[in-house]
Amino acid sequence: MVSALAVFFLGTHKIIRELLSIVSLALLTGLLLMRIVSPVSDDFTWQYMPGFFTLSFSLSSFGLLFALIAAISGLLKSFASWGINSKGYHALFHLMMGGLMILLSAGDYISFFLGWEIMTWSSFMLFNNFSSADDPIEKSQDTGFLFITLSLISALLMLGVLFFLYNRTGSMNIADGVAWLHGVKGLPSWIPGLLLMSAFFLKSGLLPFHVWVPGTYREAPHTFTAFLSAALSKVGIYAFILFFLPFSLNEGSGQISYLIAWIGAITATVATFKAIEQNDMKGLLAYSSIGQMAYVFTAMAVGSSLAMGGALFQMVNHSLIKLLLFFIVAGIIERTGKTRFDQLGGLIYKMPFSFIGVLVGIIALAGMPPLSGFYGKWMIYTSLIEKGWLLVLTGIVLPSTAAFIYCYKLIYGIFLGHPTEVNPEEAKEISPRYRVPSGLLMASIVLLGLFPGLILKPVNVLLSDLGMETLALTSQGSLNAASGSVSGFMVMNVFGGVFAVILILLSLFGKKAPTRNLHRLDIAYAGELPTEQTPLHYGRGLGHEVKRVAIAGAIVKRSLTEKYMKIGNQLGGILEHVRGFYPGNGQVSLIMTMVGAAAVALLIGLKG
Amino acid sequence: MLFTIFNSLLAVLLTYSMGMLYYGFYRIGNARIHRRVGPPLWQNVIDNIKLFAKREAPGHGIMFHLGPVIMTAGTITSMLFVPFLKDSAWLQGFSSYGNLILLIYLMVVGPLGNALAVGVSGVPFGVMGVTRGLTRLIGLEVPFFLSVALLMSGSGTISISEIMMAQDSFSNWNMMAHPAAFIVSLFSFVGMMGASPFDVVGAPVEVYSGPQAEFGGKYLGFLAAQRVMFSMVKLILWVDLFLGGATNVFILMAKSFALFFFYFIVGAAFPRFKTEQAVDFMLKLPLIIGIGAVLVRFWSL
Amino acid sequence: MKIDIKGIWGALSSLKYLFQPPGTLRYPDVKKEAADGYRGFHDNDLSKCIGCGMCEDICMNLAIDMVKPKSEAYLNAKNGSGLIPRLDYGRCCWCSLCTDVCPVNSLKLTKNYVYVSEDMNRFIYTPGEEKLGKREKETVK
Amino acid sequence: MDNLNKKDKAQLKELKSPMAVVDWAVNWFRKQSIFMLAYGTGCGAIEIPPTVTARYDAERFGVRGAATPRQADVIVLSGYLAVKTLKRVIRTYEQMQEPKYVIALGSCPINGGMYWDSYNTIKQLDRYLPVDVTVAGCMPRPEAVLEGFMALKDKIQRGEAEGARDYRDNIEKYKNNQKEIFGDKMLPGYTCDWYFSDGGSF
Repeated sequence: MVSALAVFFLGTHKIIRELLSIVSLALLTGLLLMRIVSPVSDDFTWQYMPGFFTLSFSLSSFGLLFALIAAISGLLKSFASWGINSKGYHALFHLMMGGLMILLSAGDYISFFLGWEIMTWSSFMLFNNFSSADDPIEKSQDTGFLFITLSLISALLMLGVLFFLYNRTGSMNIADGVAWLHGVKGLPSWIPGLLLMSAFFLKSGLLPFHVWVPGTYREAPHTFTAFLSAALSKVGIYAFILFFLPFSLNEGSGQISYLIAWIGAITATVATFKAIEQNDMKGLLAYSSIGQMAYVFTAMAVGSSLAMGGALFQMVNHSLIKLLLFFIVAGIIERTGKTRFDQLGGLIYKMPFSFIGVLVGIIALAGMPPLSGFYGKWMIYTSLIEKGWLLVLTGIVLPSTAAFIYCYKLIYGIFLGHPTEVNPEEAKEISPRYRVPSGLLMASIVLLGLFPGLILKPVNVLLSDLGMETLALTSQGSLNAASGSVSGFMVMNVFGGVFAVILILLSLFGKKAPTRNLHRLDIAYAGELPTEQTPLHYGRGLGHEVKRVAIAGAIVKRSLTEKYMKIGNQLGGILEHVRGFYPGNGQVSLIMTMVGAAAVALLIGLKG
Repeated sequence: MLFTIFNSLLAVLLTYSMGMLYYGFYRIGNARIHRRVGPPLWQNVIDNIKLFAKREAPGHGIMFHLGPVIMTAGTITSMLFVPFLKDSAWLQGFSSYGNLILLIYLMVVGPLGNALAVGVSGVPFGVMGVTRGLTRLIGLEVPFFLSVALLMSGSGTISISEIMMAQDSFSNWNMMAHPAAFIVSLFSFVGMMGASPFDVVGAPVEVYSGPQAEFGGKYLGFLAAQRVMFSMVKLILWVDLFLGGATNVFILMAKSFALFFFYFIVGAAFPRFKTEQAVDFMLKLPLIIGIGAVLVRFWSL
Repeated sequence: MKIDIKGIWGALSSLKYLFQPPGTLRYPDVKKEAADGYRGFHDNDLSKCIGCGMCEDICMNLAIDMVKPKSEAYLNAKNGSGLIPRLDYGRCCWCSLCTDVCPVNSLKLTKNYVYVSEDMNRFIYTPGEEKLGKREKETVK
Repeated sequence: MDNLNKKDKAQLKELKSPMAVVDWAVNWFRKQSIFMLAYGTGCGAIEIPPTVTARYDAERFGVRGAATPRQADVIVLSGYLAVKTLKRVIRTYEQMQEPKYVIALGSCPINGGMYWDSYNTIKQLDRYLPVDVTVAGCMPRPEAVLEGFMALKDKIQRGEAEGARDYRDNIEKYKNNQKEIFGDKMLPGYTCDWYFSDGGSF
């Protein structure tokens, strides 16, 4: 039934496109909503529907979670991008949705691969054809090329491994392949496992395959970036859970799990320092996405119930936060036309709603209590301590502490400091179509902060489906672990209470010592008199100090993207020599090389 | 509930008076090392009351107003999640609802809230101070987290009370049981207390007083008051975690003063690191000791 | 990694001052005599002053005016002009030219150098006639 | 260290109403804690270090340095003030929070000092800023500076150190005087506009 839904999305969309030929977003949203609501009311059961070929579709509880995230993100995104997109955009978007649904409900290799490819290609065309980058500096061609090349590599790796698995098990069913993967010990299972894992890491943007993420996020249409970050980046996690989760639970796979945990930690570190370096709102959020997803992988590598709960919590949180932040950023870009921190600033009193939105977003993103972001991190940390992986813990504490800097940079660069290129007199609050979904998202972030236990019920269902122990749930307001508990409800109340008391106290002083409302330029500036032209906004430079720290400097200076491009170009050059008759340029040659490599992989797969 | 609220007020008063006393000592001690006489012991209280008695305060809108409030609220909230005493119903605050990881993160809420006010005031020097503070935090948190993680995994619990309870005799104090963790945490401790050589954030000469550049009058009064309370919270946390906790207020004061004296000695004797030097230092020596301790732990198991 | 033992130990050696008496001069209680030849406020021995006005002439800051004293009793017999110098401490820079040039050595610089006033107009004074104490309230009525 | 010395106790006994006691106490706290912004304009800056360091240790009297004008109570102007300097001094003074005090050191702020015929220094500081205490000397020695602080403390305790109020009430006069000096290079409006309105508060 759910796979039918997925197909129905396609159908719906095609009907709209072919018959109505205008995009009626209201109808679309309504349809989406209905389709979202109905599976929720379903029980968490497995459903099969044999299709043509031997396609089998089934939606596990995990698949449902991811489908829900995607659908809700899509719904909010459609609302936010009301009336700004063309027909083709919607067509592609829904094609991608359909691909995603096929992927999430796939029961066999072919449908899995099909969904994967539909999703990848439609999202590629989406961001490439409807790019938001009008800045000539942005290297749009390179970004697209990088994205598609890496996607191709990932797809071919996957194809090879899937063929290999088919060859081994004689069944197209994913479950059989997974069972085989976990059944075989030693090298034969490691190599396909690692190859497959690389494919998934690539989709989620883990090191060293993260290079496509920042450019893509930066150049995708603003609201589509929100969707990319909130929903599409989760596909890698879904696939990882599908193929490898029992693997990391397996006692014998300690080293591999440990390796994955470290990959997560290192990715987070690199991405965080890169994010601090960004001068572009969407670029910063893109790197931050990479970092946040990396925590999820680290948590999944730990593999305990608490860690899985933390991973899922973190993932849901990340979707909420990134939707919120990208929506607001999209709204700001729409209002001001500026994307960089050195162009913005001082908008707080003109855009109070967006300010509060970003504030909620960054508090949750930095993982600070009392909002929801903390509790995901808390579960991950606690599970790491319980597991005894203290060095990994240190490895992820480093980026999550450094994350404070980019969080502060995000809010400072846009709202605080002084206005630079945007005239504050003309600035207006972001439009209501961004405000409504942002408000909903803010409310849910605060609600999850107040009642972190709310997430435990669905998480427990998922955990029992995976055959893991469920997490103890004492009250909606608190989280429990073997080694301690935390009450979000209490934290929020205590903080709020203290805050109120001190605010009242301060206001009492206000009678005796009134606050003088000063002009924006009337600041302690060493006796000097700043003028409107004085560069007082610190938007670009904020975080530059981090670069002088040895480890951060080493990370920031190196660019994997450039290295990849260099390798690609050199490879292309060589190929051009070898195949002089080939008319294409280096980049096309690289693709050809990849195709060749894939064919070899395929052959090996078939033969083996 | 009333008892808890009364206890909270008591905690605030206790930390405030302890803090003022300790920092009074700090100023006199510092003066002696400078070969000066120094101010009277209660000079900090006088300064604080005077700041509240100022007739006006600078303002840059509502967010500027809220910054010190968030800062103070963050301090007091984290104070309420630290148990002051063991084997006692007094001065426990809300510590049964939280744990060490929560506390570490709660301690950052206040400064970040204040950073918003600094940002909105529009003083670039203040923002520079904030960036330095956040950068320094990278260096401080990593060894600190490593040391408390050693403690937490060693005690099998993340609750501060339980870690404190487990240290029933002197040989069981965590500074004896986990000496490496203690040494590593001391580096972070000195940094978190804002002493030299890690005091570049508020360096008056270099960044025009750092984050507090634009605060005056009652705002500065609140910030000064919360600063001493925050220091006391950290001291008490270290007493709880490493020095075996305290069964009554006098033992608490004795132990925390011992720690404070260490902080005073380091802060008074050493010159200042630059930001990146501070982070590099913290990511070298303390981190290496910490990693060594982890490795020893798991090889010996 | 090199650990700078000397740097650590050397810095800690400053702690010895914690146990030594401070080197502070506790000013209002303990006062220190100024060195010989210190140039403090002026004093004019009116029994010697001849009112020649050379101090007024030589002063490059125009800090000295020759004025009539409050009472004739301040004038001695040799004072031909009937005027005595009046100092403006809003001008004086203690260059000591006036005392050097004084032919009868009546104008001198004392070792008293502390004078504080809440009113900026009270820095004009006639040496010999009045004495500058440390606080304006106590001296100028 | 003159915390509640005999003079203070005698004063306290004379007070009748509770409000007077509160005022007296507030003034006492103000005088015991003075955050100083040492504005070293030239030669006089060198007299501040001995005043606050080991030899004379102004911290005994509760005097300590402040980093920014927002935190300072007193601005110590040491010596001659060029027109350019005066602009910064006025800017700094206006940024301080009431109650705020000014101590002027040396001859130059009183009547021009040795720069009496200079084209670009001001001659009488109290035309442009309300000066609370002036210390004679060129430059005054640290003892004299300390006496200046003690005179200021007396004035604060008496409740008469209200230069800030004077400046606020006579802002037109002061601004006109400043305008004579600065001409068309007057401080921009945002620095002092709030003096002419009620300022606004919450």
